[in-house]
Amino acid sequence: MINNVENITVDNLLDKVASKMPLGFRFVTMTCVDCGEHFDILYHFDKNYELSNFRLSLKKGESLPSISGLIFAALVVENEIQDLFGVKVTGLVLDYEGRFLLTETAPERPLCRVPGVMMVEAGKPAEAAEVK
Amino acid sequence: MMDKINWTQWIIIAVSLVAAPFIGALIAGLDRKVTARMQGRKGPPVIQPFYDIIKLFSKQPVALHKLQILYAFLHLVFMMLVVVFLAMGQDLLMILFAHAFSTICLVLGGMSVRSPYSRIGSLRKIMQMLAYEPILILIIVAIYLQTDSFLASSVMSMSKPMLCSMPLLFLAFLSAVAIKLNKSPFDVSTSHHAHQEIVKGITIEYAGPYLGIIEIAHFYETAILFFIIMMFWQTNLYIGFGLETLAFLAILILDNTFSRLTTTWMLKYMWSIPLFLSIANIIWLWSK
Amino acid sequence: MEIMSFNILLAVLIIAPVVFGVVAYLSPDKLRSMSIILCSVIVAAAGIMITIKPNNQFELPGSEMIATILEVAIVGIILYIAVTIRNWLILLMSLAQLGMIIAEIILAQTGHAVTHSYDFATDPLTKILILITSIVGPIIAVYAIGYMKSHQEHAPPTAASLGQFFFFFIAFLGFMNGLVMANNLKWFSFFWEATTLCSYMLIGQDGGESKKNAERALLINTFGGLAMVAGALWLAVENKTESFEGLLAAKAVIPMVLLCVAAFTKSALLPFQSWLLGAMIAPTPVSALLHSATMVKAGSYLVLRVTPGFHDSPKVMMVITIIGALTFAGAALLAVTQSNAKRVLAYSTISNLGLVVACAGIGTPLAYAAALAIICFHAISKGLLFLCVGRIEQKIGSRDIEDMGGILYRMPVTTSVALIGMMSMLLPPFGMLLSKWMAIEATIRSPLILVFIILGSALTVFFWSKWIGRIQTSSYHPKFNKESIDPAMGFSLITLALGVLLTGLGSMWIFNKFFAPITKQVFAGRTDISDVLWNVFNAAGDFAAVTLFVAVGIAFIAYWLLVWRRFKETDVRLPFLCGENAESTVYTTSAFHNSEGIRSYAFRSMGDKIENSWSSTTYLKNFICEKKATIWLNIIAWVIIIILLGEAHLL
Amino acid sequence: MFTIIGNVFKNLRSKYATRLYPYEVRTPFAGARGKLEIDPDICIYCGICAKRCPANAIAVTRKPDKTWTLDPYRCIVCSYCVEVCPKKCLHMNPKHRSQE
Amino acid sequence: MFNAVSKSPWVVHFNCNSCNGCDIEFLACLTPHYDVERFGILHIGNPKHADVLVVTGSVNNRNARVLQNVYNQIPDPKVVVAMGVCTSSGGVFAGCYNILGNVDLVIPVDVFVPGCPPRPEAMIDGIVKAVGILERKRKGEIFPTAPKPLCKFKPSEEQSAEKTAIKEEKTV
Amino acid sequence: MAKNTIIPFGPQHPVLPEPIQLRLVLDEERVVSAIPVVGYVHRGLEKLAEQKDFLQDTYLIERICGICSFIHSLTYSMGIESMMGLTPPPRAQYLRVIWSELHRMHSHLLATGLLADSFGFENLFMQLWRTREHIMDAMEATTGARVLLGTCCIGGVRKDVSEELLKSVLQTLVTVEKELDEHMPVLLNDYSVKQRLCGVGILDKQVAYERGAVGPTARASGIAMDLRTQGYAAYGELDVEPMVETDGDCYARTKVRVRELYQSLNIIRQAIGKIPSGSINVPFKTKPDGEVISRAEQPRGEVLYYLKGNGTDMLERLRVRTPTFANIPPVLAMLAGCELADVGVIVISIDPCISCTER
Ligand code: NFV
Ligand code: SF4
Ligand code: SF4
Ligand code: SF4
Repeated sequence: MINNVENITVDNLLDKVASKMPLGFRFVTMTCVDCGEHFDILYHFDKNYELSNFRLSLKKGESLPSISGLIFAALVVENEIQDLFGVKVTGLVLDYEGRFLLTETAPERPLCRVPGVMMVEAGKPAEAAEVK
Repeated sequence: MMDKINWTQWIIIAVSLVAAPFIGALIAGLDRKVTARMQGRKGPPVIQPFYDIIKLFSKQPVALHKLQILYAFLHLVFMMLVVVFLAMGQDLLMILFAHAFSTICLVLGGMSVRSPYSRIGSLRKIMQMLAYEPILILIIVAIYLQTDSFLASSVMSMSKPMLCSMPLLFLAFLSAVAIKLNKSPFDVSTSHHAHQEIVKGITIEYAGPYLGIIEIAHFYETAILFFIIMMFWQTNLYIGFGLETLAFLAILILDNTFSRLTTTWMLKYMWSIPLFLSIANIIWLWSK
Repeated sequence: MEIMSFNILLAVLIIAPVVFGVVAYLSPDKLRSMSIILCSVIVAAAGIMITIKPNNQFELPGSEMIATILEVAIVGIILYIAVTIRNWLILLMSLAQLGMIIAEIILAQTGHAVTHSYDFATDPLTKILILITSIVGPIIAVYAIGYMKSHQEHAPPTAASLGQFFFFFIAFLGFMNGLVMANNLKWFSFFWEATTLCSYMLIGQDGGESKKNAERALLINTFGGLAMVAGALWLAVENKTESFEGLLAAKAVIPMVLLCVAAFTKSALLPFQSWLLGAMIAPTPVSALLHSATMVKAGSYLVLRVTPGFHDSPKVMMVITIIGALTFAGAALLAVTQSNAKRVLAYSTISNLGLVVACAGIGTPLAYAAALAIICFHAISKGLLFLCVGRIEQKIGSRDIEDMGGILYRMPVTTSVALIGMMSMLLPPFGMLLSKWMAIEATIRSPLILVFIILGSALTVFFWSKWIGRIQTSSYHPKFNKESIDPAMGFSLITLALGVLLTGLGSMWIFNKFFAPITKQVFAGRTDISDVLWNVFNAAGDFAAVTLFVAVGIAFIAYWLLVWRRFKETDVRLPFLCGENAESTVYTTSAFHNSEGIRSYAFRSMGDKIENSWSSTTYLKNFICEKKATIWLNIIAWVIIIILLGEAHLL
Repeated sequence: MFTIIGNVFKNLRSKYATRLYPYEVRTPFAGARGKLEIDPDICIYCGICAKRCPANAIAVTRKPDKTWTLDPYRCIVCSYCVEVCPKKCLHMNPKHRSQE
Repeated sequence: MFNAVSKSPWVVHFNCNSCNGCDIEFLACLTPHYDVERFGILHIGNPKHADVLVVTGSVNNRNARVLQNVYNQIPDPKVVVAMGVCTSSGGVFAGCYNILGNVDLVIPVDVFVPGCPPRPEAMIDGIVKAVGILERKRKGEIFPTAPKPLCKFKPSEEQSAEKTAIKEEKTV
Repeated sequence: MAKNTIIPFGPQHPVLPEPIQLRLVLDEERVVSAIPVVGYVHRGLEKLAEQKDFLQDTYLIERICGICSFIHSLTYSMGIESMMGLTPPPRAQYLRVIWSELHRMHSHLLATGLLADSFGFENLFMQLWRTREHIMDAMEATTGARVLLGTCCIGGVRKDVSEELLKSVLQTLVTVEKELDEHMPVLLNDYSVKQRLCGVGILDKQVAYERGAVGPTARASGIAMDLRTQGYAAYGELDVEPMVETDGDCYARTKVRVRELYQSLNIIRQAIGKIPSGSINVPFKTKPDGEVISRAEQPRGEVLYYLKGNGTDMLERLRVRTPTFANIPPVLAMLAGCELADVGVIVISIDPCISCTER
């Protein structure tokens, strides 16, 4: 479904990413998906409107080396992933320490799936407001 | 000397002190109305500034600390003093000083608070002063060259309209007025309605009645500036009034056709073209 | 009341400080303070007494000889210093100086008769300077007692002893008094060199780095000394006179110009300003006394002394005026770029001295009166400001203006006093403004000068208001801190502040009562000069002064009634920080920048961390750089000086 | 410089563009989504609208009595409910809510 | 006097959490076609000068304190106008993890303007209403947070007594 | 020497229409460093989208941002459609193009207007927004809403537009074009505007590429990149060229927008000329399953949706990478060394949309 996916590992991540830029690829973004046991982290690159992706599967609890040293633009999205998924990203150029989008009062790791709980009740129905 | 003031002069002083802010407010109201019309809007009523002032005085008096407000008072009082001096036809330099100190008080008030935006605005205000003050002084020099006197009242003794002998200075003066009224492209230190990178700049920390005081001082200032414009055609009040209208429109058009430029640009501009014009005018007068 | 004759007063004024200086040098700490205070009282009393006495003259039998010996001695000392510090330029110049003195002696021996005149005299101009020296001087001396106590604790090991410091400090008062009263150029040169020496020793007080700056001061001032001796020699050879009286009578342009160059060095006008800036390394009382209130005034005094005779050399006068005006504007411009408080003060001093010289150069009565007024008001205000800065510096450990935010709360007394001092430099109704007003009105006929003066005034306002803005910046405090001040310092600060306030508030009155008559006296019998502005100015000034008082009074009363009394703590708001103000009512007094009462300038920033906002003041970095501007200004000034010399030669 | 001046004078000459809203009300566009209205008599209280509403703005009860409640302070005026209602008893009134 | 307060409401606008829909509609109110300056309204940008706080969007964890600060900096009397359903309930975002909810959780609100986004006309209505409240607040009246009435409908058969009356019955 | 000035620029700042804080360190008025502090508009919409069904999500997704809402729902729909293998009918595709371009026009007018406001040209702001109002009217007439159109749905569009309405849209475009002809010279040639825009906030091509700039920001730096040329929706049948400038300063960015305004005019005209008749959506029964990336050209640049479905009503993951998100690192490069007065101008010149960025 997604074309041009190459699986990579934490160890060769930096090399792989570094090899992309000289080929004229533009860093588009990263996507993190919680797959239960592990996170799928996708790195999207673009050249001539053609996406090419890396897929890194990261075990929960493992930390992710930052590519922001190679590609400054990754800084924002890495900070976001660190916030929303609780993935520790190491070596960030500018580390917001998990306070990029969220504050102390916000829930932690909101985008992680909690096993068992698939859906939180989204919003209250109108009666709730009425009762109040 | 105080004892030498007769009762007519007292009345003149009183009337001008009362009338000046009204005139200033009216001009401000017209300004807003005409600006709106220039932008294709209906705009507020002409007496809007009066509503604003009354409203400001009915607000809670909040401030950052007490010292700040003293400067607002001084700002107003010095402005009023300028009006008194003008009404008395006093020494022009003294008038200029009083005016400058009024502004300085505003600056000091802005700088007395620990608010970065206010302080940046104040510094820019000083830059503005640096930009327009030489022109004002040169106007005084020009008047002196023609009348051999520093007295404001001596202007009336000139037989020909001032504009005839100082046309270039008049143009330069219009730039100065635009700065004083914080009009584009010179609205760097504060500005009335535009959204600025330093928010409200120098007046940002004044609120409620204290802002009202500053606004009133601004009305005084507006009245003073327009009075000076009128003085450029001192021989005929109607023409003077016409001149004033023209100047008013010119400044509004300037405001509406320019973006806000930077402080650096302002300094460079004011120290080149208007200053050059003024000096040219002075040299011309000098050689006459 | 002839309790003390003029001669005795004169002697007291000149000799007593030197004697007390020696006492101070020899005695232990306690006694030293006592002797300084005693000396201060005596000098102040004598100074006041001599001013209320009518003008008088004094001739010392054999003074020629004494003066020459003293002069040779002092040049010898300088020579010696030059040798020890191995500065060949100074050596060369003092040798030349010595040569000229000897030439003069030889001339006298070979029967080249020189008309004698009295040696010392008082006249209104002298009296003003005596008043300054003997009132402001002692006050600063008292301050120095307190200041030096803690200064010496932190001074580097290379520093000279307190005894030596106070010797030169006190003795200087005597030299200064002698200098202003001397009519004979020999005496004048002696005192001139003596003040140079004092200045040198005091600048180098702390040893190390300061020695270098002292050396520069010595170098430049020796150059001035050289010019002065050359002038005297010329005068003696060509015009057969060696007194100011003779000089004025003979209208000798070249000596006058040479004397003026000497004056420029001492007053640190452009292009000689560098030594005064270097001198700021000295302990603050020194800066206050020598380098702003008194010694540097010797230069402008000299110009004021010699110029009234030269109205028929308008070109020379014009060039002098231009140098003054250039200095006024240039130094103000440089002051804008400075954040070091003492350097700002130094530049401001230079700037004001420039204005005095410019006024002297204009030479109309109004300008002359303005010059007198500036000398007087400036001395008090600037002395006060230096004292304040010294105290602030000792307290906060920095002389950077940027570090002075919030001191209004920490040291309310000193800061208020400093505020008074600064306001007196630029706000009505204080005297400085008045003088500037006069200066502008007086220069109206020479547009070039006027442009300089306008620019200078604008820039002056700029740097002062920046500074005032910085030190009064504060947050809301329910109560002010209690400030503990060393009694000696406190006394000086308060007296001077009162002085500033009183002279400031009464500036118009003082002007009409003192400066105007003096000027009239100076210009008495001069029909070639008329000053139409004079009367107008007086009338306008009166009206302005009265209304100003009324207005400011109204403002204060209204403020007190409407705001001060009614202001509630609940009306306090935090500053606008784009809505990200951090917690407000946390009171801390720990680290310096947090001793701000309500921590209102804190905001939340990256990663929710609380940070303090800060706004620095502008130093026009985009427009000017001190170094480059200095070079350009110096070049211009040198060109003008060369023109001046050429002009003088042609006449 | 002064490139906009023609426009300025044009504006000065011509009437302002302002619609004097509270005094003169413009007729809304046909089909504008102003506010959601229901014809309670046609409604069968099936609750489909309530289930589909992306903002949970509708509550439908059948017991104890039939009510259809809209929280206008929750409704995002998307008209999705109008689309899904089997009885087509919902419709969008082109007037906006505070204009009643 | 002259009801001056209601004739010169100066507005500060804080975009809390909005999707910009309400924001741009509010800005559109300033522009020639709507021109709220007719009512003396100035978009002043500085809470210290403002009388009216216009909020768009719901409150989230980070901006709650900002909203609070902005509100506190406005001198009394002041009113708050909440534009859009986000402000009144969180709108479509209710239930997002970072949304705290309606604006009146943090500051008292005087007028809620429903709609997503409300039309400029609706916003003008809201501000005009708020301005009336402003004047009354100056006189010392105290206002509770504005209500958010529900629209409740019942089949009209059941309403035997008044058949037509209840088209839109309002309850709090 | 003097300490540097440290100020927060935002979140509540009149120049910034949206809350973002730039922690500025200034030397006098020159920016030494700028650090963005975000999270003021973070809602957590990605999570909520996983909790609503994929049809409701259309409306939720629209509300990521009120300025570029239509293209959001369009991209989302395209993603779901490709997951489910649907092809919307051609009329729907054309309508999508028309609305997209109307949106782009209103967004560009808005952005340039705000830009004018940020450098203090109030009048220009008013005039541009006045022109924009015509487009808003056109949108309201065709869809029923001014801002959040709510007309894009999975499988097509929800609402057909009658021929008359399309004609009236053309009519509107004539007015708009006339007014654009009047205002665009001001934006492009006025002395004072040029003073504020030319040479300010320069982003050179290399930096733009390295920092991943997109949209007008990238195009102004000489990177020819416009996803519309890839021919999604009906763009394939229309004439679309990326508008490229090379200077990379605020002026170039404005110029790109101005040219795109005319381009959009042109595209809408083409589309209205070519629009076929027929149905406007396709029915479907399937549920989204699998992973897909969907991209489209927003007014501010490329938006990327990553969608992951699992065959149920709920999506498993929905991730949005909006153009402003990609443009934040470039804007930091532009800010370094600029004047305080230009900070607002530079930030607005990339036309930031924080609510898109933070979702
Ligand atoms: N264009 C656009 Fe968006 C999107 N996606 C983005 O930054 O406006 Ni609110
Ligand atoms: S879907 Fe229609 S019929 Fe069913 S409850 Fe809602 S409005 Fe009534
Ligand atoms: S219009 Fe939309 S939000 Fe409103 S009730 Fe219907 S479905 Fe819900
Ligand atoms: S109410 Fe609607 S338009 Fe307004 S901010 Fe909320 S979602 Fe956006």
